[in-house]
Amino acid sequence: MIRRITRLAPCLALAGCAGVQSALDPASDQASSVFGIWSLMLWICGVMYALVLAFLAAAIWKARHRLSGPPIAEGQKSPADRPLTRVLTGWVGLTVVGLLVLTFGSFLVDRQLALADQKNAQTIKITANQWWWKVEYDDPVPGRRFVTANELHLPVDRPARIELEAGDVIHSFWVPNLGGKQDLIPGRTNRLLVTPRRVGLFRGQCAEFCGLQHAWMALDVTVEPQTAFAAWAEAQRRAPAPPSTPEALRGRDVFIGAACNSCHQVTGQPAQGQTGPDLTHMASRPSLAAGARPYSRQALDEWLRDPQALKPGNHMPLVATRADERAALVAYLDTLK
Amino acid sequence: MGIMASRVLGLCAALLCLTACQRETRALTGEAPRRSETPSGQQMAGGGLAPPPVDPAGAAFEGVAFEISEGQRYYDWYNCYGCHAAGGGDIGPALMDDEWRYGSSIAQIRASIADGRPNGMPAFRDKIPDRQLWQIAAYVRSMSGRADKLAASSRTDDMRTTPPTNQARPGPEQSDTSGGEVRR
Amino acid sequence: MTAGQDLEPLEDEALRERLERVWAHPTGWRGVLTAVDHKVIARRYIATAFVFFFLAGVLALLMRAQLARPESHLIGPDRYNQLFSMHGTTMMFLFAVPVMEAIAVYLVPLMCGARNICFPRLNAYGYWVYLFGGIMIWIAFAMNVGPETGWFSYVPLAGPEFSPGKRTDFWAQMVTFTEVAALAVAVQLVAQILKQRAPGMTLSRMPLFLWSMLVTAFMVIFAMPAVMVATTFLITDRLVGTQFYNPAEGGDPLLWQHLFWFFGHPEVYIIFIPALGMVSQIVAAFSRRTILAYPAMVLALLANGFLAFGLWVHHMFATGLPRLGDSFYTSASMMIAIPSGLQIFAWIATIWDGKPRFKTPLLFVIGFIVIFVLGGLTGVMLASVPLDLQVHDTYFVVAHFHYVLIGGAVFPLFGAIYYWFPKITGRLLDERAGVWNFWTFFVGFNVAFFPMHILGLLGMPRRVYTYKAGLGWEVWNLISSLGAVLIAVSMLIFIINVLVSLRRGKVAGDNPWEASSLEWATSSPPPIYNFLRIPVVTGREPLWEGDKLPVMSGLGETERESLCVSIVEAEPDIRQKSAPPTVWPLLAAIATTVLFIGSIFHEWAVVWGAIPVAITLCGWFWPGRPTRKALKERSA
Amino acid sequence: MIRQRIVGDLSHLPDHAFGPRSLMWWGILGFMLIEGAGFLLAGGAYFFLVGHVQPWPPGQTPPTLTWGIVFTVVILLSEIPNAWTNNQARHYRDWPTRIGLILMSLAGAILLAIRFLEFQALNTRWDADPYGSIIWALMILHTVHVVTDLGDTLYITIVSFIWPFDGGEYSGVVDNCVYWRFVILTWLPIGALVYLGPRLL
Repeated sequence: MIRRITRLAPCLALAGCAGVQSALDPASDQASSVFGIWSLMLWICGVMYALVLAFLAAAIWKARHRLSGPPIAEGQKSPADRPLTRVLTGWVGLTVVGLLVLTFGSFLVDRQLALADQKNAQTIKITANQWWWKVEYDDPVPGRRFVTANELHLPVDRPARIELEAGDVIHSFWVPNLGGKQDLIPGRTNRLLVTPRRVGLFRGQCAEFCGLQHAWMALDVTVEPQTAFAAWAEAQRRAPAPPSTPEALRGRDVFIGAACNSCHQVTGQPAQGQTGPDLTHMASRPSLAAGARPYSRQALDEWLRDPQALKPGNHMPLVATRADERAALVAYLDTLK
Repeated sequence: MGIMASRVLGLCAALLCLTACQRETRALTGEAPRRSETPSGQQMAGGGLAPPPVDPAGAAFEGVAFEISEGQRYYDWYNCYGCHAAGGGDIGPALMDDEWRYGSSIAQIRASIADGRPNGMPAFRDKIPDRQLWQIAAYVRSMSGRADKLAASSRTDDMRTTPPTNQARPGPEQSDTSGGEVRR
Repeated sequence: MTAGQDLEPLEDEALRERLERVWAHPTGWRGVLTAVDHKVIARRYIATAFVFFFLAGVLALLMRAQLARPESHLIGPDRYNQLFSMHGTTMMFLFAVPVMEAIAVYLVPLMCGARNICFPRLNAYGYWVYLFGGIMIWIAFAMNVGPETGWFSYVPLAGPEFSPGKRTDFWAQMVTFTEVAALAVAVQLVAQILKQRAPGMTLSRMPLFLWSMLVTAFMVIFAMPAVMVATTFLITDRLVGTQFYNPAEGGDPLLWQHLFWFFGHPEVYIIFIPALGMVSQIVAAFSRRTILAYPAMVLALLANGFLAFGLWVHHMFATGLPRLGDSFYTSASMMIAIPSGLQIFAWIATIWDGKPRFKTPLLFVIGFIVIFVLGGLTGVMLASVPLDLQVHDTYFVVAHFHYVLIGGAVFPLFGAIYYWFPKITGRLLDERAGVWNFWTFFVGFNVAFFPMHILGLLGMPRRVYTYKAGLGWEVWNLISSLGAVLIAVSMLIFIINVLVSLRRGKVAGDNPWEASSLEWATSSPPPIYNFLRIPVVTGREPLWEGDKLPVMSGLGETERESLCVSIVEAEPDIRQKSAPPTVWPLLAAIATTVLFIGSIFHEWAVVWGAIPVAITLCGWFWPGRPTRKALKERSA
Repeated sequence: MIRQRIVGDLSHLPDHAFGPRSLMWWGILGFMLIEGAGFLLAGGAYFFLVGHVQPWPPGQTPPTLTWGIVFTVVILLSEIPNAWTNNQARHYRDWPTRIGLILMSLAGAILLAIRFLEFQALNTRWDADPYGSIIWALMILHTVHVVTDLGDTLYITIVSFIWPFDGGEYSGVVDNCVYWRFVILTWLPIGALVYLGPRLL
């Protein structure tokens, strides 16, 4: 039933609401179900609202010439008392029916979400930190597990079971096109099931206030065909090609020698820091600093020149203070594809 | 009389304002504090120059709640835990006991972290940016109860291994317990 | 004088003189500091609450300025976080709840036909504590120690590790201040409404405003302790290192959320239910018809109050609680729409069947219906778990609760101000300015907040200090900011109207609206003793019952007294002494303030600070009569 | 000015009454409701934490029973002078009421002394873990009520010796007795949570 309503819904003037971060442009089973209940709600509530406004308008219109006379106190029965009381009863009945429909619909959708098919699901663990996302792809074979940050790739038509944990404070994982949000709470593990049905680029964003840079804590989501996903995952498992230009080589030395590797990890390099985002393939990601800027060499240079200018309050220290060091560092980081 | 009283009150309010504002400042910048990098000339055991016990740059960090809390984070991130644990000491000496071989001022603690000390304390000058050195020093000072009690936080959201930091009380100054570390 | 006798003007004059002597109060500064008259306290309360309202409104304007453009650098994240935290905190704790209680403090004794509120000194104390708490948090904010973690301060973000310094402590202690004040008023309202009504005002003859305040007072009593417990745990976590919210030690951040929302959801109804009472009074007065289905209306109020305690989990659907429990809260949350819907219908039906005069107060009520119903319907949407998971913590929710709180509480409040202003000041607010005030507010409100629904659905989370360009949010944000400017214009009109009308408004007379409840039976503004003689009630609309008001004489004419009645039937029972003016509540409030602020900095302040509090309380209750010894000497 | 018609005279009414007829009783009831709600929520928090901290108590010995039992016995016994005082006040007996008040002040002071010993024997610290935190919180919460009522009783006792009693003061004594009963009754669940909870849960 809800599916049918989903199909009817586009006749609402919501066509202009497509977007990479929109609840009105569902791209997964879960988001579609929610969109269905949204449409149902919109219809029922819309009708109720129209009824109230119509009654109010009628009451005001009716009153336009009856302005004098003594007030009607309690006990002096007005002739309209009885019919109005009856209509009132009817109105309450109507409210109850409307709410029952909505409660039932909501319950159905909720059940549908809870009982969704999890066969063949890809398990992904996401840990939220101030203010970035750590994304770990699980695999039965330990060697095939890999880690990335601030980007999520999902194969289309395959359910993804996302396990959500928090590293510091409460965050909330939310990719509107793919479904509802789920909080990440220290000391707990929450789960979210997503079955993407449409290929595309989407954007998620932290939805629970988490401190200074709550606004710039985004996640780039790519839903892609199975094969493309497999290729991407394979590339993620490999260490990036070693730097070849002298500048990039020097940049690597800066990376290893300076503070970078205390927090960041690059597979294949003596950089095992765990407290900052994994940088193994950072240059292949769509954006920088959890969605703060689209990735480019120039943006990277800007970011390193003063991380606090772009995201004031974030925990990335100013490491490369000299311009030549920074240039080398940018050259090296840009090779991490 | 009334004017006097109101002046005194005004002065108190202004002072209160200043101290509070400083304690609560959140300098959201990565810049290292400006300071004169001229060592005072005291030679430390194991090389390096003893820093002056007072450094104007330290004022922007010690007793500032935000900097101490940032220092607490970086203390963890740069793995000070590895040797000093949560302050109780392990491979490295305890930091919460208010015994200081190399001085207890923030500048001296910063210098200990930056330049390293004999018997195993490495130099972190190249590994930790200057601002973070100051922040960690501010935090380390707070562990022994030397920082402003109102700026230190009570605990972290980890397993409790030490009493609340903001309840710690500084002991009597014990600059030198293991004998002759500072060569005059 | 025998019963049933008509009165001569001369006797009235003599009685008036006697009452004025008995209820005399100091003037000048002493009068200001020692006042215990409920009308004086309430006037201050209302004015203070409106000052906070406008201050928080300025904060909102600043936020809208920042959000008008994407990636704006007008305000940094640190300042912005303080802005929205202060905005929410001020609006909820320092404006909405206090202003509703303030209006009740003014009106409830009058509607009850009483000479003063039942505990006059507690009343004064409550106001001072509220004032000092509000001043404290605003000074802290000005000194960069303002709250930064939002009005619901989730741990661990508000805990000792992630909110360094004293900012959150000031916030938590401000909550304590306002709770103490709110609870003081709530206790008085319960005692006043149950015990000190006019003779003959049985429960079934009580004006709906009294019913709404009774329900509200009970809700305050049961809801506020939850936030007291929550913030006390928070402060001790931050100050002495208790482990309530530390997940690593087995504490749980969700404990905070449960405690907070167990208070936080009823809180919304604590703001909203008084507004329902105001609407009922205004609709009846301007439709010149008693409210349709009075028993159902009373039941609806009770149901609202009762159900409001069963909804708190719908703020926590995204935290991953068990699904079955969630469904229970869905149905409970939807159910609350039934009593609200019933009341809306009854009001419209009353207008329909009445003889309405569309003055400004009624305009605000109509605006209330139009806006609030929309907010209520989005509330129904939010009750659905799956839909809530999409729009929770987005601008959709921001839109929803502004529709509910501004539409549901502030519009009725403005209606109430226009309605009762003549009673309080003796002068009418200007009607033309009122109409302008209404239309600019109504239009500005919808322009500012309707687009937020769309923003939420388009994926904009709340509490972001800026947002990325290119997500389709720019236009809606800009429109919203423009709407905010229009609201500001409306507020300016209101302020000017109030200031001008205070001096040059039309003189109101006792009952300018020909309304029916007891507060209109006395002069405007009422004398300090409220009523020359205690009015007796014979029906639900006392002033519409006949042209002569039945009264009872002999109360409070030789010393300050008020009347206690039996609870259900309102039979006169006891002449209760009423406290004279005194400075002790102020001193007690100062001592309390010292204790509360001290305990932000040092845990032992709770112990040492209790000593001055105890001393001031002794002074407060010290009997103002001759001692045993003096009596003996006198008799000798 | 609306015209008035006198239908009765109120000057003959009494100026005080006991129990639910008295205004102050309702005020005190209001505060008891507030505090009761606070106790209830603290108890709720206790059980919430029990669900998270296993075993309960985590690694400590439960609070030593000795002083807890003494406190419980004494506070239960204190109901005897309390009820007696209540009765004397309701009958407007001057000296017996005063003696009752003195007895109640003594009872409060003794209880506080025992409470001090109880705190010594809780066998946990407030900052050790959530178990310690909530135990301390419950104990302090109840102690505050003992202290408050002791202060109130002392105050009334002093007043009773300096000023002549009138009906309102007798009513106040009765209200104070009601409040003390509340302090006794709330101790039962709180004591159970503090002393029995760690042993049974």
